[in-house]
Amino acid sequence: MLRELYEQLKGRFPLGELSEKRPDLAFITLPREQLRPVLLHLRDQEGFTHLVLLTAVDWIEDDRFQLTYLLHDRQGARDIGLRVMLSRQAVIEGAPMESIHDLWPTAATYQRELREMFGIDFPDSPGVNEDFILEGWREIPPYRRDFDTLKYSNETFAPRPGRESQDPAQHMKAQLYPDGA
Amino acid sequence: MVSALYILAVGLGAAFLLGLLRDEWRAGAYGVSLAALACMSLISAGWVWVLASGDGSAVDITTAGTLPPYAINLRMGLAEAVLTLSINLTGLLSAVYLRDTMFNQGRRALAVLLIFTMAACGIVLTRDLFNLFVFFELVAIATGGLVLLSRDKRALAAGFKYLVASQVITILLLVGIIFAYHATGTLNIDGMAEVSSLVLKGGGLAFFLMFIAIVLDLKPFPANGWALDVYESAHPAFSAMLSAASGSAALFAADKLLLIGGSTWLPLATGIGIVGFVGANLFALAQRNDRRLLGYSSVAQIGLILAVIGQRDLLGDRYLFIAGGILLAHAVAKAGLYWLSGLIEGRTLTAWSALQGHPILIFAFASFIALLVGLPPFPGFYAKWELVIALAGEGRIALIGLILFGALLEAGYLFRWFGRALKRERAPEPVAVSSFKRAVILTAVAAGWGLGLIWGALSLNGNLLLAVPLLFAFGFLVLEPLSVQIKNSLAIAGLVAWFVLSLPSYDPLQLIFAAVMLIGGALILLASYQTQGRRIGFYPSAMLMYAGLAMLIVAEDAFGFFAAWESLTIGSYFLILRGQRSEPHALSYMVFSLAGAFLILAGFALAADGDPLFTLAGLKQVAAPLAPWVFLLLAIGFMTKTAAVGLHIWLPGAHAEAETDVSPMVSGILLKAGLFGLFVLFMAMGSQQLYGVELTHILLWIGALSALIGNLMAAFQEDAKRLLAYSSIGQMGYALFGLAMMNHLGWLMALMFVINHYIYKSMLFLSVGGVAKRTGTRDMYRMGGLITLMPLSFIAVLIGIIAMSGVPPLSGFGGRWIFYNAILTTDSRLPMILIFISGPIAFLYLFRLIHTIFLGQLKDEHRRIKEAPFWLVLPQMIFVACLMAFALVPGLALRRVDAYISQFHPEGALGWEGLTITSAFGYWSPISIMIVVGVIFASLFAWLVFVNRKAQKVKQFNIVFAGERPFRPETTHFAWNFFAPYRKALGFLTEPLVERFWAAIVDLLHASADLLRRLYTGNGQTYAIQLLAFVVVVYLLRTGL
Amino acid sequence: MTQTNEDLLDDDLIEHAPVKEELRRRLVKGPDGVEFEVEPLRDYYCEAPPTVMPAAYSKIIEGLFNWARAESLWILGFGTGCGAIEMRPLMTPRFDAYRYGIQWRPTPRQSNLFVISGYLSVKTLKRVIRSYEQMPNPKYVVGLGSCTINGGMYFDSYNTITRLDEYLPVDVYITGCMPRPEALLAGFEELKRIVRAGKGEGANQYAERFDWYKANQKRVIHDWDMPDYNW
Amino acid sequence: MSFEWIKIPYALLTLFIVANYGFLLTAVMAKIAARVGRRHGIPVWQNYLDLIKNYGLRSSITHGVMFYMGPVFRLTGGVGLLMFVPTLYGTEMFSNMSFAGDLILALYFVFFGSLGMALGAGESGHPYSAIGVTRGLSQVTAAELPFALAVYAVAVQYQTLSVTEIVAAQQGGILQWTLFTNPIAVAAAMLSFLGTMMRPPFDVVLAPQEIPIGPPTEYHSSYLALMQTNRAIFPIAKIVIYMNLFFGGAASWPAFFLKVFLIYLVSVIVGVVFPRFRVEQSIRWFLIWAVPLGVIAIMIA
Repeated sequence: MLRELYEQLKGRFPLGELSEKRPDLAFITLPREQLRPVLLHLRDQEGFTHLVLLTAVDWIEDDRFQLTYLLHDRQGARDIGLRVMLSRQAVIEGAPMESIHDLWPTAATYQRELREMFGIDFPDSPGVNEDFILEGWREIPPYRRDFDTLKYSNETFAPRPGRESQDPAQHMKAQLYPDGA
Repeated sequence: MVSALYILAVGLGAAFLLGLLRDEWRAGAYGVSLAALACMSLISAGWVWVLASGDGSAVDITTAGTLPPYAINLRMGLAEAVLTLSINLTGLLSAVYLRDTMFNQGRRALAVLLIFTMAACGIVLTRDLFNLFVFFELVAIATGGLVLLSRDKRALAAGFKYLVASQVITILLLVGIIFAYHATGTLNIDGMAEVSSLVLKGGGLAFFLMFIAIVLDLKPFPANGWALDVYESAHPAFSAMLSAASGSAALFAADKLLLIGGSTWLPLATGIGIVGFVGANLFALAQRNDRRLLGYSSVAQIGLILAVIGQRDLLGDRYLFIAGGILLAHAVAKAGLYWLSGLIEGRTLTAWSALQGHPILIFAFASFIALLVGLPPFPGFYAKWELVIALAGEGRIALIGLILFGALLEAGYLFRWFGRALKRERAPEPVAVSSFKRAVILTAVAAGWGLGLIWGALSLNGNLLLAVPLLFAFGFLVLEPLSVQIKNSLAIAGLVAWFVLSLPSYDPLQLIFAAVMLIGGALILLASYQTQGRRIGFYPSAMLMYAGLAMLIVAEDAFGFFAAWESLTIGSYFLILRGQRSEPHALSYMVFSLAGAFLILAGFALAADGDPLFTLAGLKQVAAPLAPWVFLLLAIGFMTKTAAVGLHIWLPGAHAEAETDVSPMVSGILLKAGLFGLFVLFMAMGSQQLYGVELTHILLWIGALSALIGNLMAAFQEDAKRLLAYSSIGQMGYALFGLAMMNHLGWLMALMFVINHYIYKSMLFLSVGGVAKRTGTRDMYRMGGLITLMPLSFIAVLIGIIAMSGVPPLSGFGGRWIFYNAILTTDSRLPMILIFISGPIAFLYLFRLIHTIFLGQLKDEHRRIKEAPFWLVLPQMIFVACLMAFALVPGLALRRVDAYISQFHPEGALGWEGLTITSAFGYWSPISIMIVVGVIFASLFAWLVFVNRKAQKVKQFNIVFAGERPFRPETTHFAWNFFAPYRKALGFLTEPLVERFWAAIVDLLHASADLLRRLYTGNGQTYAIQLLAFVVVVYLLRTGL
Repeated sequence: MTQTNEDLLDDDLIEHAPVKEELRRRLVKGPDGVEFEVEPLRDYYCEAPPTVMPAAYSKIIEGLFNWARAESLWILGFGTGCGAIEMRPLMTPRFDAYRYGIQWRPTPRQSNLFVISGYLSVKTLKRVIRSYEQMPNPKYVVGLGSCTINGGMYFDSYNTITRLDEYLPVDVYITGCMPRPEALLAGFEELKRIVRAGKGEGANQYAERFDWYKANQKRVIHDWDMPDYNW
Repeated sequence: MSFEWIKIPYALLTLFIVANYGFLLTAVMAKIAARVGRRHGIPVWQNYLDLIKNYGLRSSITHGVMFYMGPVFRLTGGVGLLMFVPTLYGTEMFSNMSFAGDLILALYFVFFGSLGMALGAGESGHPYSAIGVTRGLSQVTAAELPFALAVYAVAVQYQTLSVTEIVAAQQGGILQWTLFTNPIAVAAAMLSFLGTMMRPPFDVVLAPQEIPIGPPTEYHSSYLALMQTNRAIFPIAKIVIYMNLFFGGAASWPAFFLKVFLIYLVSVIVGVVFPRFRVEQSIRWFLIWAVPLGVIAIMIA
């Protein structure tokens, strides 16, 4: 079902690969400059009227940020995710990303979050520079994988001595089967 | 005595002499003309003096040495003398005014002016028909010449149209004279009158032609487009002459002619006149050009006088007094206004705003308008009073209605004009500086006031200008150059002195009203000390209002009452107009008040049955079929002042936009005049029934509705002063309700409201005014948190709202207690429910008032505000003291009134034994309540302060805010749309239905005026056809009748 | 005890958290046309520091008061984390905390018990501190769940505090993730014992060590945008 | 009727009895409401504990003079109302300060406390206080109306405004009560009673979920203690009026306790069954259901 759509889209737009997760859920990787036309097409022609979420993944190993735009088609009961890869280095150096708040106003909130948590800038998005969840944050954005939260927590939050952390599976095994059966 | 013939001779001679002079000798020519005009005026003045003092009698002057009918004869009687004097003076003053123009135009123009004046005098003097025709021709030709004096290019066209029209007129006149001569064989008017049956034979075509010619010369509505063009485009000085001099002359001619026609032709004159009066005034509503507006007004006034001439038969020996009063007032005012318009560059009504900053010219403007409208103390007022009374005596109700309606229209556009001139942004062009012209205008003002004095003396009802309160008020006109402090002290002293002097003569009811109005007025005037400079115009207006109030209370006859009513209306109008944005509100106040006043006039006239000296006590004797109508007219008239619902739309704006110390005057005091009127009315007439409906029952409903709507509207206001204003409507509704209950306690409650409302509303207006002064806004949501900065104002408002809400222990509760006791004996229970509803609604707006101003969050820009000025706070504190005193011992004020009311309603008096006041149903002990509440309050307060002695004083943002902190005071102060849920539930009741109703009426009038005035195309041929059509229509109507 | 240098703290503030626009000094023009300066932090907020409030003069009265305080625990209705869900059953017929004199109040002014229900993010901590400071003395804090004790499962979060008593004086901790309503009731009973014994002096402790607490708070809350004590 | 000094200790005694009864009664009512929800509810002495606790709070703040005045106004309103109405019929001892005024005094004095309270709440500067007040005032305009009409009907019925005389007229058997002689007026008044007791469905003024408890948001410690005291006294003072007007008054303390309890119970029972109205809904409700009853009552009176 979604493959058909993919083929159809591919006829119009240069797209990347398709990754089907379920019959009604698939992800398409596509070049950044194709994002807006494809979104528009999906929204206006294919019935994907709902922006479910906009999120990012930090592929630190590949030096990439992956932006995922997840759309939902209510009539067809199907979801499609668009993946856009950004150069991580460029983003850190301040390269901007195009905002889609004019297509879905809710996108502004997601973009504000991404700006705060990953440092991906959407300069046109309204209120993107305001504090979203963090207030007075001074470090690098906390969702970047090069940010060490444990270290940060230990330095900042005065951990109570004597706390032990265990792997839950191991711990429960030891608790339930003390004799090691 | 110099023969009247010399008036004509001098004019003619001087005109000839001018022809002999050299062109260059302009000063000389001008001097000769002035001398001639002065000489003519002196001769007339001499005759006036002789005839008025009673030393001589009317004189017939025969020319050619033979008696009429063999020669032309002239007559100089009192009327002729006065009219020629007025004509000659107009000529003389216009000549002075025209000095520069005349110097340019030279001797020929002067000669034409002289001829014009002479001919107009001739029309007045001659008793010969053909001679009359000749003078008319002379006037017409001179007019045509004079019109050309204007620099206006349209003047040429206008002059031509005028000549066309006057040719038609003269032909009609000439044919008529020929027929008449043929029928009677004489040209002498008196001779013809003796044989009038001959003229009137055969449908009276001969007389009709003569009559219609004269009427046409009066520029009757609607066949007068040509004349309006002349008024609009001619030089203003000439328009003055045309309106004042030639209009007067032609009217007198019509009067003379009607001697021939006899009483059968009088209704026609009345008809044409009244149609002209109403129609021209209606058309004038849509005018934007000042001179054209004055032209319409002239047409209207002349129409009115023609109507009066038509009523000559029933006016008897007061005919000259009435017609003359209106005519002279019109002449002086119109000439003055035209002269005044010459000083002003622009031709729109708003261009008169150039007058701002010239108090003397504004005074002149105001005087002329008052003269025109017929307000006291000018002749038109006396004349209108006697006219309406006489008409009512004969049962000519429709005519009264039309006259009053027309007068209201006229007042409407004149005061609208005045308001614009005073309040609109000042026009850029300055007022022309010419001492000559100003002197002429001031002469006219003096003449107007002089006429007022004379007519007062001639009036049957006593001279208003000699009444001490009015004299005192007008005295402030002279004192204007003094500083505010001196004038204010004088005003206060005057009010107090008048109260003290009149004290012995007041009965308890009058005493209460006098105390509220005079002593109360003096108290409010304390607040006026805070203004600086000279405050020009304030004191004459304020004192005029107080004078009216003072006279109203003690008035015993209807005339005195009505005169006082109009005086206080005018005074308060000028007071209200002083506010910054009050122009439209002052106008609607004036229109409503005048409409009310006219209803009162009509009511009195109906009741008086032709007796101009009718006393108020006489209202008791009015008999059945008439009595309810009189009652209705008077009640509606008085209710315009108390702003009962339906008639209330003027109040909120007027009270809110007035100056700080004026608002309490017009709210706390002025509204009580209406209540006083209702008291007088109810005491005299009791309850009346119309078509089986108890009228007081309707008033009950109106009172209850006013209480409800007033309170409800108040709750939704954002403007503090508007809130108070609407609350006044509600409070007056309570009072009206009390009065209309027609029982002892109801009346007592109304009185209680008189006192209470005066105290707390004055106090609230002063404190809110002080706050508005300090904060620079009246919007409550822009204020907030002022309690620590303006503590005294806060205390005043606090006490005020507790008192007004009716919560014990303050005095408002007394009113409610009496109210409850009063309604227990009445059967009208349904309207009472409305009162019950409106009671708690008062809490809404009262809380809003104090909360949004003084409590809540203080704004950035108000952090350095100081307490209101001392002179604003002082009266407030006095009011607080009064309120407490009145709360403790209401008996001081009410006990005697209680006894007094027993005359009218013996049942239900209160008992005043000891500290407790008892009624038939319950009891009430103000002092005990105060003590009990006070003791509880004080001990609890002491306890709380003791246990909380270590409390930390925090600042305005130290509030719990759901873990957040407030952002800015503006976003934290809850004030805008304060009662949103209430609006959701009951907002439909606040639809401005009444406003829409009145707006629709005004729109209708304007639209019809706008549509109909297209009749005047500006085309000379059309005008000629209209003229002929008018003649034919009148003829058909006449023969058809 | 307090290692934090007052001056250093202020410098930190200035460097990292520019004063919010609405709190900046501003020039305003009064209605009379005179311009003057408004300093919001000074003009709109009370700057007085908290003081230690002594007990009642007489021991008997203080005893009476303590008994009343213990039997009349008014909880501020502020659920800071997921633990708030465990508070709701307390109002139901099954647990009915009202019979122990416990009730919920919607305003800190009328509450004397603050239940920190579960994890506490830095952002919430700011609001918690403000609300706590607005409660009248004496006031009690109950830490609910492991998160308030040592961070619990959020021990390594960049945004969740690991130890409540660094920032507020805590009277009772209730362990568990989540503690059941019964545990809460047991915790409240424990708190009552403490209060009745006159040991519920957290508020005074807070006032005494105010500088220390404030320094700790400001170490994690970088944009403290109020006067130090929120009355 | 006039003042004697002995009235002061008598009045204080009345006040003492009523205040204590009020504390217990409100607790019992809370318990009853809890029992409807199958809870145990608060102990009956809980009100005393809360009161002592509030006096025992050590710190307090003040927003200004009116902030002090608010609770004082409030409690003065409650105590004053109690004082102005005779508590027990036929005893000089418990007729209080009723010599100062009649029924009308009581009727208007009802507002004294709430208005004063509104002012105090206003000075705290808290927007929720003002919102609460606007809701309360808006609701009161419609809710008090049927009562006012009923009072009028009763006053006309007995041709007096004196509470004592109205009670006297109802003596001699239960059928003499206004409840039976003028049932429509009583019905109107009782609907109004529901609206003024600050219980569901008419408690949006306090609305704990939307605006933290409305006007008293900023009040705490001894301020709150004063208001709690009023909360015990004021409803009883109001119920005394209802009892005297419609239910034959009370000649002895046991009868007083019983009648007050039962009348109070009406609002509680209604309260536990119905959810909350918004302000404009309750205004409409009163105008549609209660006011017409009142109108009928005065038309047939």
